[in-house]
Amino acid sequence: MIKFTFYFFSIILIFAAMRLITVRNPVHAALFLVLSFFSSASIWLLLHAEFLAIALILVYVGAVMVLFLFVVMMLDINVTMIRDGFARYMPVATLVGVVILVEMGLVIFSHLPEVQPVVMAADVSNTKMLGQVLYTIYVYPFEIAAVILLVAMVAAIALTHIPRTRMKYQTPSHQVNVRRQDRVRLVKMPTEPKD
Amino acid sequence: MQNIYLTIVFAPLVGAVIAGLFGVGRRVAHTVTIAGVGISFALSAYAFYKLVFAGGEVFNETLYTWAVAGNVKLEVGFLVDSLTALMMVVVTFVSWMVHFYTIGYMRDDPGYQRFFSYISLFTFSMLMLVMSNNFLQLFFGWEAVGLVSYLLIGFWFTRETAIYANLKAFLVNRVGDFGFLLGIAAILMFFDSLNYTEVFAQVDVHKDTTMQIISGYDWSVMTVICILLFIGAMGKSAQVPLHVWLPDSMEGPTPISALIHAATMVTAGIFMVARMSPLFELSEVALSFVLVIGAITALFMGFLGLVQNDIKRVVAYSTLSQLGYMTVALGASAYAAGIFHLMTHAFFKALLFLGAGSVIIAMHHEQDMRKMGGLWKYMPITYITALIGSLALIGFPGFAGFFSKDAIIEAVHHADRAGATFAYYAVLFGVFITALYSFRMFFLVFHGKERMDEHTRSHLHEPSAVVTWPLIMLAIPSVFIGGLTIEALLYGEYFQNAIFVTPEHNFFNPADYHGVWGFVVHALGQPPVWLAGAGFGTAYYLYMSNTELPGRIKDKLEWLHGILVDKYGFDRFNEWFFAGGSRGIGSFLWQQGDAKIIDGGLVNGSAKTVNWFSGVIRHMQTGLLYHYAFSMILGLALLLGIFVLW
Amino acid sequence: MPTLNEFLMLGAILFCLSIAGIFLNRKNLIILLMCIELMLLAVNMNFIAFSYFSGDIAGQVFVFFILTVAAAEAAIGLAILVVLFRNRATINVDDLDSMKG
Amino acid sequence: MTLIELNMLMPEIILLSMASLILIIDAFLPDDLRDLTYQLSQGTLIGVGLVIFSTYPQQTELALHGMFVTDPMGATLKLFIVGIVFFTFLYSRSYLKERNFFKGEYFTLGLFATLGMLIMVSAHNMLVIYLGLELLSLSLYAMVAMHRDSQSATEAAMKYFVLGAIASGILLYGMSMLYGMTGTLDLNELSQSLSTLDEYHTALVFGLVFIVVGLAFKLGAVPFHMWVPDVYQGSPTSVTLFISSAPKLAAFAMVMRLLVDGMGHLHSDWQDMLILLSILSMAIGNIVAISQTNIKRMLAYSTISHVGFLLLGILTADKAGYAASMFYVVSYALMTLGGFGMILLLSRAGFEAENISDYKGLNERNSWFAFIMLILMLSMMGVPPMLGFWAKFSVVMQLINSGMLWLAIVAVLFAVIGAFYYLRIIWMMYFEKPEETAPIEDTMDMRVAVSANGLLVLGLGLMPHTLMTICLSAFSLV
Repeated sequence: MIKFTFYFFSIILIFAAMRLITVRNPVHAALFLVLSFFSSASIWLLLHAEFLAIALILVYVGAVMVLFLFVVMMLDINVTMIRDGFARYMPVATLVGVVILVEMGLVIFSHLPEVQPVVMAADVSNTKMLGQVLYTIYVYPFEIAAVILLVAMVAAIALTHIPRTRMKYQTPSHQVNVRRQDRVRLVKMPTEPKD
Repeated sequence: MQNIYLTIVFAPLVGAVIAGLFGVGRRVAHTVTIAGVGISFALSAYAFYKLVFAGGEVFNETLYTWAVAGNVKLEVGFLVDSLTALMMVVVTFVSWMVHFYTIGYMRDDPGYQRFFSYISLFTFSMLMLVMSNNFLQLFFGWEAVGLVSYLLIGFWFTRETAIYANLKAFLVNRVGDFGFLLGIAAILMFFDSLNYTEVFAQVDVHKDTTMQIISGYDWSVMTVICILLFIGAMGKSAQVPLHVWLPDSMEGPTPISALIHAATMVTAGIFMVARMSPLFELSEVALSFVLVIGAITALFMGFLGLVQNDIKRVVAYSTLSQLGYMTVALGASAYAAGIFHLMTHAFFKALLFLGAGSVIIAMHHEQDMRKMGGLWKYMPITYITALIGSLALIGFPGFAGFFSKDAIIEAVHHADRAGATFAYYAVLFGVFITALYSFRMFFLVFHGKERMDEHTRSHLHEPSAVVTWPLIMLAIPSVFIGGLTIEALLYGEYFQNAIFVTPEHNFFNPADYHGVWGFVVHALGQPPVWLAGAGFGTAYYLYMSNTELPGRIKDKLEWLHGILVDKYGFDRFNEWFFAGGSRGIGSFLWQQGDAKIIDGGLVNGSAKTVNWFSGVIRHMQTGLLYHYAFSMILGLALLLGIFVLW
Repeated sequence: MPTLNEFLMLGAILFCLSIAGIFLNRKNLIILLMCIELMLLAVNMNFIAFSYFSGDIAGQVFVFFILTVAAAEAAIGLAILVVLFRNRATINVDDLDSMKG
Repeated sequence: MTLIELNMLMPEIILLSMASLILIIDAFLPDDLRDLTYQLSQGTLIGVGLVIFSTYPQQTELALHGMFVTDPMGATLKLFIVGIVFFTFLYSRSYLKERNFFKGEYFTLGLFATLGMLIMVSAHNMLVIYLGLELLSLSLYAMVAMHRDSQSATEAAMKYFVLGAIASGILLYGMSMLYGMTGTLDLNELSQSLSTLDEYHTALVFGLVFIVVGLAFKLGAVPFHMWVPDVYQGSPTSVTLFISSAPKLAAFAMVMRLLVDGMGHLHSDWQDMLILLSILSMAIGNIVAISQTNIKRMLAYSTISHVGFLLLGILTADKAGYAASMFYVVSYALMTLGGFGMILLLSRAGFEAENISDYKGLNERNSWFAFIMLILMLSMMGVPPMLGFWAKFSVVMQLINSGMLWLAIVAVLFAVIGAFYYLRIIWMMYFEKPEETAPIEDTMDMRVAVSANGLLVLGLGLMPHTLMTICLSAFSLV
């Protein structure tokens, strides 16, 4: 039964991933990515990684993918031109993908040790376990991750924020205090000769 | 003495720095550099005197330890023995003369100060090279002279395809340097030291050591080292096939040609091999290699000199050919003779170059000999000195070149080493060719019809004293230096401590020497002198009488001309066989061998390959993101394939 | 229960699909960014599988941090994308070739 | 977490606190007081440098559950990183000002990137290495794109970002394999565990390949080098300067931590991979540099070839070789700092001295700068007595010592070919007529810094044992 569930979600996951790289509309691609996140979250549940499965949905589907969709909508890209020459590169891409896959598969299926899963007691909470190590053993990485998020924030603002100075707004006091010679210049022009 | 040696080396550097970096005026620039090199020369002469005549000690000390890597010390130090002292005097003297001469030659050039700075810098590098007591410093000097010369060639270079032209000259020199560097690396590997004395002290240990470069084949270590070092010498001393850069370098200003490409830098290779004589003596194979390369250069570069019309190129090819002679001497274990010829050649070749430069100034920078002629009456000093230079070059009895060249030919004659017979005939016939091209040039330039245009003719005059004075100063040793020094250098004990020759290889036996006159008299009965005479005669016939006579006679005595021609059928044969034949060989070699195969095929070929390759890889850098990603992924797939699955 | 190899193979397939996607996608940078997310998903799959089969929590911790970093990365990537779009009015991968050679 | 552990982390803590503080201060500064941000940043760097110096460790010590390590190598690298970033900021100031681009974010992001580098240098756990790397990379992506109006800068940022993300993905995949095989992220435990797993050698090498690819990307080794030329060319020169210098030291540390500390047991495997990468890098870098016309691009290819040399020392897999590589990477950073510093110096508002032809006749325009550039070029070329010569010399010596003579020969051959394009610049400076005649606008600090940089390269070349001793003692070889 677990095996069936695994294959069921795996097939959905692979299908979603394949569609992700072949669809022409970025909105559809984003939705397929969401689908693949959902199915992997399900597989993670099989692996007793409940916290991460939920986090994946919340963080990825809830935040990151929304950001993606937001940018897709904002940029308003012409969808029709997006797949030119697709068929031409397909064979090469397939070839390279398959070659690496075969290389990886050979190692995975013939050179790895046989292991049986370590079964946890049913009452052990995955979230609790994570929480226990995260703030003790892994406090240093945790701090670094915090800095990374800070940098991401600073960078995103620095890159996309348009400062006020570029906006046009009025300053009434300047308007009131303006003098004639600041605004009007009298120019004396010679008369044009007739020709 | 240490301070004196330091001053000798650094005086030119100080001059170069002042003239080059401080933006001084012209007068200051030439004053400081001339003073610097002058001090250097005076002290070199003093050191030479101390060492040779006053029984001074050989100086061999490390002055500064740069770094210690493992058990190898990288040091700066001087080794001043008789060989070094001789080189120091020659280098500083010629350089000094060239400095004076430059005042006149570069008078109108905007890069005046810079030029002085460079030639002083060059002198410094060359002194570092010859005075070194270790391989590292030798390599430093080696690269430094190469660098300065490379930059100086470009002083006036016309650059349409600058990158490509440079690339070519650059690659040729790199081949040589690469060999040299590998040679030094091999020495370091086997001897674990870079110091000359330490290396030479251990040569016997490695006499029979072998190494495997390609597995299964044993190579004698000494042979590998010597051939690698000699490849370096081939690059610097322009031996076939690494000679192509030297004629091209004639594009530079003439003082540079005289200093670098005639008298000093190109002799670095010869000097190096002589300095390494304890190593070379142990490898018969390497010496044969040296001998054959030298012989090929001596003969075939002479041929090329026959078909050149640019006055400087003739001198350039003559330099190549003479360098071949020196190399032949080295290959015949007659290192002393090689150095002896190096010295005499430095004087008369600098003289010839400066003479050529003087002509070029007078002709308003016209270098084509076909547009000259009859200059002797306009510029007598240049004429006389050029005559002296030419006589010295062809080996006219009594002149400097005579002694050195004759000694080399004799030594080769008596050598019994693979290739010696070939080398002997090559250098012998080379004498004829030398005389032929030297006097071809001489007659075309100074005698015969005045072929220049009227405007140039009306302005012809001897250049100023700063030009003629060095000519005279160089002409004096060109005549006398050979006779004065032959006894000490070849038969005496002068090089006893500096050059090592295995007794059975040694040809110069003091017992065979019966004074200068004895040497001259002996030589008069030998082929070289007569071959030189024949060359002179052929040149005279071809470029003096044959061009003059037919023209005059043809008009008045048409019939007599025919008879004369028939009557002198021998001359016709002579012309056809000797002159025509060698000219034919010359142009054949020039067009087919040199221009097409070596220059076109090998050198341009590799330059083109690098260029082409560069272009191809550039195209792989398409600027497209997915290609970049693809390259990474391909790299990943390859690494996986090679290292995981293989 | 599926074996470890099966989970790893699933990760490998996702990894290769993302690689193929990066190469295949020549018109839209956003899909390229999504492919990168897919690649990280493949890695996460590996880590969680290993973590489960060895009974060690460290792999899950690593995934936790990868998720965090990936979110930050997505934010910066999209920011760069927006700046690029403002400059060029296109996010076509083919147009990004002003520098080459 | 004990107080002693906090003490060991002091440089990072100070840097982080100051960077955050500067971020806040900068947000409230009016534009005409922006110099304060710069001064605070420089002050921070000096302070951090002093702290690193005063807490210089004598032996290896671990902290924070083995995630953080201090050792002489790390401290030395950190000192150089901080010093080089200091110089980078110094060079960048007037460049940024002239382009109306003098923003606080450049300095704060620079400080965060520096923090990332320090974390990488001290990391002793794969997770921490990854996080440090990401902190550095994300800051760098943003810095490249900071010049928002420049088409080439944004293009470069996009390329850098996408390729960098792929590379992290690959690196992570490798880490996941190693984690799976050994069940640990800690480098010490990894190293112990690897020696017991010889029967699964293939699977370990499989993970290793991915790790090496990730490292090679960061260093810019062929065939993972494609980003280097474009990013160097496209970024604002001050950012190029930043990317090309200090992060290479951090990348070197990362290689040392992962390959040597963590996977020393597999050295015969990574040795072969590095040989391949190194030869390709030296070949492609040197050959393609010949046909470049943009000097930033040319220096990018030159960097690629230097990376090839840098790998030579590491792949000998012995301590003397690592010391030689460390010497190389420090020398490289100093030379490249000077090289890009010179480009910054010659550039001015509205004019980037980016083309090689802009260097024509530099000697006539200003012979002192031409002289400094000459030193730098000769050093990159590897001409004695410059620093670059000793760098090349020491790695080649180590190669010969460990019996890889043929590789040493290949290396020398490419060094010799590579000399050509540096000579071309020398040629341009001394033998061509200047095309650009406008006077060089420079500020006093810039002039002094560039001169000091150039003379340092010459001076360290004359006294190489100083730097060499530092590098040797970092591996406790003295």
